[in-house]
Amino acid sequence: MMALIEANLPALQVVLPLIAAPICAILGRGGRSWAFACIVILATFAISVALFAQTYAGTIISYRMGGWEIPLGIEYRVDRLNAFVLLIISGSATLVLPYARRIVAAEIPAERQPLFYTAFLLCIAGLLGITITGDAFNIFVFLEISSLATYALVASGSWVNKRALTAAYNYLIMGTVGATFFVIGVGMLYMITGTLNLADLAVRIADHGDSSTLRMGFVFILIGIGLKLAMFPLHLWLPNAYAYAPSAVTAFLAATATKAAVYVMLRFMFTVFGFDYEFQADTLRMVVLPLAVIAMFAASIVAIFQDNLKRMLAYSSIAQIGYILLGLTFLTETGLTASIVHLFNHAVTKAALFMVAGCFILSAGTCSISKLGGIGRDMPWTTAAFVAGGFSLIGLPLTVGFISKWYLVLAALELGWWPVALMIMASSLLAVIYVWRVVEVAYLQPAPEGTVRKEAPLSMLIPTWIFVGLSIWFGVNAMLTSTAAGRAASALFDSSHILWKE
Amino acid sequence: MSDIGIELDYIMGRYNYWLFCILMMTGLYITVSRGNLIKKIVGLNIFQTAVFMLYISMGKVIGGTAPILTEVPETIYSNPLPHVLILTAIVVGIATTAVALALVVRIRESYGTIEEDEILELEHDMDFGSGAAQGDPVA
Amino acid sequence: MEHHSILRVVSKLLIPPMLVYALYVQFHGEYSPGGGFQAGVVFAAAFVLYSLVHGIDALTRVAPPRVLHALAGLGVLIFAGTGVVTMALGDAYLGYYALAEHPQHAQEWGIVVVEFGVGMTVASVMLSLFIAFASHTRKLDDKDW
Amino acid sequence: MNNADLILLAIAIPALTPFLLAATGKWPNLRDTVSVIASIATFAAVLPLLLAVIDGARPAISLVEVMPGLVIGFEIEPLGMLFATVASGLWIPTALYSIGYMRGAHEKKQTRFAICFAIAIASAIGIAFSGNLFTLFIFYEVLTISTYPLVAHKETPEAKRGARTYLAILMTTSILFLLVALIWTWNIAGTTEFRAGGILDGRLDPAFAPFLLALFAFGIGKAALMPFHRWLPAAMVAPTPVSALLHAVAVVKAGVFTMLKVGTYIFGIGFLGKTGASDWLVWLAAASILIASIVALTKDDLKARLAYSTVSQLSYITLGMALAVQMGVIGGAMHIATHAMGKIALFMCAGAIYVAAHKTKISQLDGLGRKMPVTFACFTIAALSIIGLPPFAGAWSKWYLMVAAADANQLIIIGVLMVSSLLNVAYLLPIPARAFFLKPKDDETHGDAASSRIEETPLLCLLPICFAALGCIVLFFTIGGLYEYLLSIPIRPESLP
Repeated sequence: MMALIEANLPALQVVLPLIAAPICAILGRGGRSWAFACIVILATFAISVALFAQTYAGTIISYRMGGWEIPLGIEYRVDRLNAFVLLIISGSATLVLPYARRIVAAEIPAERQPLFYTAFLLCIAGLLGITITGDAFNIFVFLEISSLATYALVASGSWVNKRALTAAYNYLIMGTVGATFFVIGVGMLYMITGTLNLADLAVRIADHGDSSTLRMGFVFILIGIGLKLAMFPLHLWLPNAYAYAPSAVTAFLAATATKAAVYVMLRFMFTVFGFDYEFQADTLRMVVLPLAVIAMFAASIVAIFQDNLKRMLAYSSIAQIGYILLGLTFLTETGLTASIVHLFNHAVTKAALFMVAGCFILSAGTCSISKLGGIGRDMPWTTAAFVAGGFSLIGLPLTVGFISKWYLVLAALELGWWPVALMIMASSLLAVIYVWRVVEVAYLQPAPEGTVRKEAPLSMLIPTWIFVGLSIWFGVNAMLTSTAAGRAASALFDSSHILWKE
Repeated sequence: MSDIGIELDYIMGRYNYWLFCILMMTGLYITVSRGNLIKKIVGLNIFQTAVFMLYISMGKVIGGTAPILTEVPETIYSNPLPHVLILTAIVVGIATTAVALALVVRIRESYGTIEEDEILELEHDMDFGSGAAQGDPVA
Repeated sequence: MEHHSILRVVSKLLIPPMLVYALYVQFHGEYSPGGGFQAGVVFAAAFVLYSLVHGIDALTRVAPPRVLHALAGLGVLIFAGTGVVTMALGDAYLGYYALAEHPQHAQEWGIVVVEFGVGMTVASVMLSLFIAFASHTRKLDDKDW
Repeated sequence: MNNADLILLAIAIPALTPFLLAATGKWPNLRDTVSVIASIATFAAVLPLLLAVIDGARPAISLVEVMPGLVIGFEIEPLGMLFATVASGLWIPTALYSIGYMRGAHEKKQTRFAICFAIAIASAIGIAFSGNLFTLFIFYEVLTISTYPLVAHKETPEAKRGARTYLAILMTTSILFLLVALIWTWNIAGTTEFRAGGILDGRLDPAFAPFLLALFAFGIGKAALMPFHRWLPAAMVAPTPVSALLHAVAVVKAGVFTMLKVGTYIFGIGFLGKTGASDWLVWLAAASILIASIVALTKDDLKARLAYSTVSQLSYITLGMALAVQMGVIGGAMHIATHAMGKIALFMCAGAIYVAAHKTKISQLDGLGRKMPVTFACFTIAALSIIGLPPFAGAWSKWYLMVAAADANQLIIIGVLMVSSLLNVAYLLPIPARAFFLKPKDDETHGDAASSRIEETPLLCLLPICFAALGCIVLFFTIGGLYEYLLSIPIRPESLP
């Protein structure tokens, strides 16, 4: 039995939450379906850990769906990079679900809760599928599975605020346009190579050489995924979607959805097209680099002026995605390491912060910053979690944010890109401003008249603090994450260089 | 005059791509320019259909028949894979449309309109009208 | 509705062939063009026609939404469950060869079962969608026709 | 217990005290006792280390490897030991004083105050013992964050604004410049360890050295080098014990200490001298000394005047490093100790005046010397020490700095130091002079019934003041030992061929 499970781990990783989703809907009661979802997610997480352990040394697991030969059938392929991303996704889900129980009960009517958890599981299955599959078209299908579930999840915030509906609608339009662009790009690649398997694509593209179709394909994929990962200026869907989605959903999405999209981008850029693809290198440096830098500043500045805490954090996410993209554009191993390690670091940090926002909403009934005066005294643990997460966002030492900044600046300095290094730091100073605005209100401002707020329940506080703890633990001892990210980067780097050698 | 012939050939020989381009741009334009939420969805559908056509025309092998096994060994078949892919994409598209329409229905129920500018106006009022803070739940 | 006899008769004539045709498409999908997606839609279309003529309430009596939701879930489970079964039998996920000794039979069995699940899900999802949207609209009076 | 454990203990005691403080917060007497005991215990842990370092030991311990090759670790050398001794030693009087002050001034949230205070001390000791620049940076930031609530303590709009300036400048400089400098150092040297003779020699292109040094010099905002000195006056909104902590014990000293460390162990004095990378810094520091002194002259607020005095005095230490001679490092290091002693006394006096008479302006002090003779006597002693008159401690550090300037052939700098001393006289001495010799103004300030009750400050405030003033004198006569000790700061690379 164990051997059987072990042999099919990659399939189970996706299938488990996928099968669980309809069961969850059939179970019918909020509590029951929540408990069921929790168990399933725990198992999914265990599978991710197992996959991570198996690939940590460098083995690549290749799993053939339906037993078809590799370039013909769909391949699930796990290497260091996506094992790491799988771990992030399922790990975040494992922590968000226990947290969700109370806040979902407060935000969503009881009869809708089973469907909420169904959508949640579907979303997880989709995200895991995006990450694990080695087939370009399969990525699209899973992308849409997760996106459709996400639209529904975001829209379920409408029981609290009707703006969730328009947010979800806008997200849907932009997300679908993005996904369709992606399919067009994949179609172009298929036209050239006649294959959809990512590894096979890489070889055949290298054989085929550059052409205008290939360039079109690259651009379509870049824009398509750019829409999904909220690359500036394609981010317009994100702030409202994050701000009005139910708090648990926001925490989960912030930790995972954009991360999976970034992973797809990494995969296409460096496994399929390769470092040495000149058109890509030019595009990254001429277009993506400036956009990433603008995102770092523009989004942070907008974040400073937000009154809604969740919206503020959403804008901050756009800025952080700017950092991740910036790391890519360096096209060096250190730069890639920075991006990959920031995937993890930002997931942990942002999840914690959005969870804090959820705790505020549950206890204080609002996450409007101007109404959070003195909340540091009423909800000391929650607010302390915010402060710790905020430090990580700023990039202070002993938090994961620092590790990311370290690698990013190091990568910039290695290339001798002075201004970029200084800009990275300057934009993290903007983070000081928007984090500190909240800190000042929470601790130094008197509470509004007649408010009764009590500390968030333990079921929410513990997951929040686990995320905070992770962001501190991996800030103090970043050996595991930085080595994992470094190895994933060097694997991408090595494989990618062989391909384009004439 | 042979130059023109080549040009014409160039254009006519790729008519499926031109069709795809026109459809895609039409769809995208509708999606972006229309204020009516339903029309946006219509545009989105046209846009997606363009992609379906791109794929399907791509799978066509000149002189090939439908990819169903025949008795004749030297039959040329069209490439069936794009069809299969697009079948999936169509399903995804339907699901997306359904979710979008459902959202529009709910928006209409909550806002009383499906015109984007009117909705934006309402949302602007929610933000800045009568001192309501953004973070507040709206009953 | 009673006096719209043309509609009633036509629909009575059309619905059974539609259902049969759907089943045909469904169960010949492994050899000829067809399969669960198409069959499911045709199958659902028959019910939609029924509802157009007899009203949404009549449809929800025949196919209550709760049942449809369960069927949709069940269809997915059949699909995914087949994969799990093949896995349990020692092949890959959805590796049909484990289902029977003769590879061709194995493939056939696998596809039929999986497509059945697909068809079931598609039909019930289509119907649920129709019901969800249709029940939002105002009821039509007879004189509106 | 070996020395390595003592290092951890010296940091752990103040770092863990906050938990005890939080637990005992409901009983003020118990809490304050905890605070005092912690300060004594910390000093007790530091003292054996001092003796060991004097004997030539270099205790070291590394805690955790954060990233491959990047370690949080401690290693003690003479300079750090000096700073740790100053910080932990002066914590005792400050702790006593703050009890008296906080109660006397009826401040709120005394528990939070004590907690942040202890964390700040812990990070100061962490800075002192840091074995590499990375560790130092971590504690540097902890110090910034932990002192923010202290500055904002009063929670008035004014306090918030001051705290905002404080945080903004310290954060901006440390993240924008210091961190970049740190990563750059790591990039070229492959390490951030403090090593005798520096780690950059032979690795850094001399043409870039001034830029890297600039990143460091401006990055270490706590050294209050102009034009990044604004935070210091802004932080004057804090309660006076905080000012004492900021200006004498922890924050600014951490800044200049880092500056000395960077100069000695990262660049290496030899490297700086050879490349002339620090020449510009000499002039900037000199300008900073003079300008800040002149600005101090214009301030009527007592604490603001002292703040600008600090800005000026800190630049002495930066100057000592920038001169790039051994005597400069010694003079700078000595100034850390002597200035700490003098400035803490001055600030405690300022606080005492506030507690007893609620006066903050210099122009209101007329005649107050007769009511608070001890306070003002101590003030005078400390002021003379800052000015640099014998027999007070400040004289020596200025002397060595002048020697250093002569060593470096910077004769103009000697002139600058002299002019600066005159300016010191001009802005410090009028204060006690007014208090002792002018008649109290009869209108509004002293005429009412309340003022007649003015008497000497609470004993708990007065004792530390006397102690610090006494220290200024004692330090003058024991300076030989300190000089000998500072000679042991390694300047050249240990293993020369």
